[in-house]
Amino acid sequence: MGNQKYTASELMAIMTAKEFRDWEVAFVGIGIPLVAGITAKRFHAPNLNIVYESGCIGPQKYRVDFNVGDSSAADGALCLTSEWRVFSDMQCGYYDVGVLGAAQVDKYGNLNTTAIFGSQDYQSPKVRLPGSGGGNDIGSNIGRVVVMLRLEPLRFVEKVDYLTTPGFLDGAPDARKRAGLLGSGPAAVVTDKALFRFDASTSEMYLDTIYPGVDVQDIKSLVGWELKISPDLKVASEPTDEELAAVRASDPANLIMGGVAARKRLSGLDEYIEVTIKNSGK
Amino acid sequence: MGNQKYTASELMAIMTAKEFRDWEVAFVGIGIPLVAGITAKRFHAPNLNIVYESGCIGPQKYRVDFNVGDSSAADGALCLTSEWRVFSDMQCGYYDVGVLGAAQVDKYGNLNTTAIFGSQDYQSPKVRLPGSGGGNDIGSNIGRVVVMLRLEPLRFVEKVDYLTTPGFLDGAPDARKRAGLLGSGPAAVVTDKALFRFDASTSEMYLDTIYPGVDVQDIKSLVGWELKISPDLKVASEPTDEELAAVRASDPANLIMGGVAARKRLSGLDEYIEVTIKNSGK
Amino acid sequence: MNGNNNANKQMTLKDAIGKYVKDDCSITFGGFIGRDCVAAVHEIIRQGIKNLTVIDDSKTDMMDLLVGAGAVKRWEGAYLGYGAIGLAPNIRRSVEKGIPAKFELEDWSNAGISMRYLAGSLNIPFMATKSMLGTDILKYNQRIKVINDPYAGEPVALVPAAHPDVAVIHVQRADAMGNAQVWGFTGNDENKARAAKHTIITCEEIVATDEIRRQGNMTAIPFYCVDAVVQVPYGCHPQSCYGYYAYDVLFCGDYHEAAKDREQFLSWLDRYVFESEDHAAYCAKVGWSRLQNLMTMERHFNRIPG
Amino acid sequence: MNGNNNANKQMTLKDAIGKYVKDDCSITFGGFIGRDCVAAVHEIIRQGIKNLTVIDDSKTDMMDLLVGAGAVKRWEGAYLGYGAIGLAPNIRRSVEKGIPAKFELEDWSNAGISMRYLAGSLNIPFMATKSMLGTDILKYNQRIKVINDPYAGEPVALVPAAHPDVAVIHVQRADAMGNAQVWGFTGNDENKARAAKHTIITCEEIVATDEIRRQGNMTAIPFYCVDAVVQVPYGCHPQSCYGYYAYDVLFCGDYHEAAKDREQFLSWLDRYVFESEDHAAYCAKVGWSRLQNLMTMERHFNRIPG
Repeated sequence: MGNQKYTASELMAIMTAKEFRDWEVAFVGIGIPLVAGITAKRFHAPNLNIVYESGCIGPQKYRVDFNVGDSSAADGALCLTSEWRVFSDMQCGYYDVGVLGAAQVDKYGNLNTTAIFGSQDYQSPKVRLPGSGGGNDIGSNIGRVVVMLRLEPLRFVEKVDYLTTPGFLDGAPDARKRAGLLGSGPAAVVTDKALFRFDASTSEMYLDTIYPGVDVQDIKSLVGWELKISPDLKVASEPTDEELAAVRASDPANLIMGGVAARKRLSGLDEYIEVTIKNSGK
Repeated sequence: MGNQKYTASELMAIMTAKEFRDWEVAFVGIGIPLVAGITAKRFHAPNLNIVYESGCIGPQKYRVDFNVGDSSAADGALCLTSEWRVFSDMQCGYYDVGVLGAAQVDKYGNLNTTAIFGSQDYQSPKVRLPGSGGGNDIGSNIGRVVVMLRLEPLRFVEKVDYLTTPGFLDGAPDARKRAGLLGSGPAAVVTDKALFRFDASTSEMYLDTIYPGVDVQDIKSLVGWELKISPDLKVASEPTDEELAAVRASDPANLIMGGVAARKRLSGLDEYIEVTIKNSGK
Repeated sequence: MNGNNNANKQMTLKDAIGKYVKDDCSITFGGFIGRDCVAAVHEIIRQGIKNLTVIDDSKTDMMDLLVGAGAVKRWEGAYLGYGAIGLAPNIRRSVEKGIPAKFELEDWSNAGISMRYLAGSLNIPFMATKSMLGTDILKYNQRIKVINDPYAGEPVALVPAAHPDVAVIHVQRADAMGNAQVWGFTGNDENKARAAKHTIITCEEIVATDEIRRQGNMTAIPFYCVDAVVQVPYGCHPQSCYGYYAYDVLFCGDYHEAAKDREQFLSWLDRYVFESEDHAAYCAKVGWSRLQNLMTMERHFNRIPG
Repeated sequence: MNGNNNANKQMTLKDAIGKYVKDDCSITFGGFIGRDCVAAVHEIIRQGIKNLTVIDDSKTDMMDLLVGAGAVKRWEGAYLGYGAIGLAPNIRRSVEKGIPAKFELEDWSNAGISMRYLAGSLNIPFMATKSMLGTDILKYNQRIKVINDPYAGEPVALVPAAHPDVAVIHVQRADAMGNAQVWGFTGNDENKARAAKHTIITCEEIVATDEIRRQGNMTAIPFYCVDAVVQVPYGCHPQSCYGYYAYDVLFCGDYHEAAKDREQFLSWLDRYVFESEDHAAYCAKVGWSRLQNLMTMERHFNRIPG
């Protein structure tokens, strides 16, 4: 991944967008997952309906959200309702796919978004993370869950410090059912270097697709267990110009994917408002 | 109660209306209780807010309701919501007073609106009544409950055939609390001949107020247990012309209080609509 | 449910009832006497569907018709009367005398049934309630379990989730995708639509999806809960539909008088149901000008904005 | 509650917070990041209220401010971050380093907290959920009880009802009587208002009761749940208020940068909270034209009818 014409975040958003199908209902968490949802809706899945935990069902997605409870999450929604209701509808099985970020993932797809203990513990961790939010609920109840996180040291671990969101738990064939969970667990882990899936019999995460120019050994060295590789390992195609245009229009001021640097490049609020409205399609 | 200038139903509605105070929230069941609520609102308690189990809170009460779920129940309401929500709000203790009809009442204020068994049983009763509706819920959860029924043979019984709505159960001092009930039980029973209340220590119903021209012995003969009489038995005052005007304007076509005979007196739907709109105050 | 979403779930009432309401199935109906699914009930009777289990809160006309027509095997519910007009004639004849047949009765309170639908909509097995404690409802209904709550130890009643095969719900406006908007009280509709395996929406008007998006807060039932959308104007008559038409008290009074006699009830059924091809034919018999007057009356009191 | 209803519950923010939010009390806030009670939080900090137990779902700015100001003794909730902008600086500093002080943490999921408030609003002791099973949330939080449900025998988690002393909820419109109307998503507001012992409504606009009656379906919180009504325009800034103003991402970005440093955070607090007499003074510092631009942006996308 050298002198590419796209960023790692853009590639992650595009790879995740491809996990959505038209007419599905997607429950999407905070951050780059939001950009992936808007991209899919503007590109190959115009009838994708996105649900936000604040209580917004099927918004138009004119603009990007910085929080799942910004007023933007409600833009032209088909249904505006309550938080407890959308979580209940999730529990009923009405949502096809969920997308989540995480700080740590283990080989059975369990996620940690609560705390990195380091040499310490839950009460005084090295890094306190935000907590479950709706992540645990998505992982507990939705059939197909897509996880997004960067493949960096100490993120893909044998065992997460704190199990916030259930993947396949201890990997036993009926572990989720025994615990009483409804959803069928994670379907894919999208990173900036590769895409992972889970073995149907062992529930173990394996390398399914590498991105152009990435070396398998580099990936193995970043994973904290003996990673298995798919016998028919795929190589992702380069994002097309159309895909890149769609993902960039989804976050036109680049504030989600570009972070603080992109914020500083803006002349001020007026420019942000202007760029947002211009790219909204409304 | 000979050649009076008012009917028994009108007197019951007026006596019940007096049980409401301004700014209270009243949960009102079907039938004459509805007329009592409208009357109170038009007379001495303009800020009384009525709640209907269909999900209507604080309607204007322009017109009478034949069912608690007629569109009239929603006229200009402060809040239009769901059935389960108003029952839950009742369970939270937000409602001051409830008003209920019944077919049978016993000496501890327990009500039967399910079935008169006669010589038979629950499965094949002499008369099948509508069932609880929201009656049980009102009797279970509201602090002050007013019961309305005619004082007729076999209605005031030692023990109801089927206990639909809890009064003071077996009359033991803590019977309601032991059962897990929240409300404090019935406060008054309004009939066409007298008004009854309950002794704070024994939970037993006693005669509190007789209506003008009614004989205590007549009342005792219609009650199926040895009825106690208040040491300071009151006599209700005759309804005033203003009260009678208010109650009549609440049911201007007289269809609730007058029943089938009143329906037959109407020339048709057009006359009903005309009378309703004329008396609505809107 | 999953895989069930598309741009057009619109169909005729005949097709929707034929497809989802089967002999021996369990069913619930939206509304709360007002906004009742009268047209759908007529169609169920017209199609001769039998052995229904109805799980519901409070019903008047609709259940009296279904029981009189011999379509009901079992009732789990709270209220079967005729409002301020009186007792329900066919219900009484069936329970007291077995005419045309007995049906099984399981008594609940309205809050009890409401909690069964709330549990169903949450997809949890039960809900706690402080209703029905200490009464004969518990004595005759063994499915209500009284426990001491594991936090404070106080008695509380548990009721099991309801999950009928079908919910039929009449609303003011829906789009072809299935988003259903309700004005006025909402009864238990939002929960019934979620608790049922299949949901049929009947509505006064089918509107464009853009019209739905203008007032997303009014969507009580989102598309993903819905299997079929049917436009049936005046689908609640003689009951009321908030913002559209008022309750027809005189029509109900006449029905109530007729239904006291079995033969007269059967004649009523012939005229208004079996000899009416569809709800439009029923409306023609009721009289369009009468329906128009009921609309005029309702809109004197309640108008839906927009 | 009973005896608490009258025509005018309107008061100033200072009086409402002073009357109901006491040292050591438990509290919850409406909204879901959007429609957050920012003005109320500033006033709580301004009045020096301490030892709060906050029981809530997902919070960003507000909790970072309260924790940084040393007002929080305990958190029972699901999310304390800063959305797409990053982690919450004061939260991290407190949990990791005890600056300015540690606070107790009890982790839940958003659905778990939602069910606690639903149970609270129903006045039942607990609610069942299929969330949190099999995870470390259960390990560290002993108040979640896993039982086999008494109907089908499957594992289910029970969560206890939440009943905080105070709920503060910001809405678009309310009347002086306390009827509060919400447009856009509603979060857990309707349940929080019912579960709390006292409820303070802050709003963009106080309207006449007749205006409330025009759209009774929009009343998420009826008068009887409400103790105080306070008009606070732009009361959510820098968060959004549907139909009124958009999220101020750059203001939040600047706050986030500043709050990474304890001294800079304290300067921020001085400038925007302690040296601002009330929310109007805060708004003046933010700049009225900036607020106006956020309103223009929001109304490009969302307009409240009427």
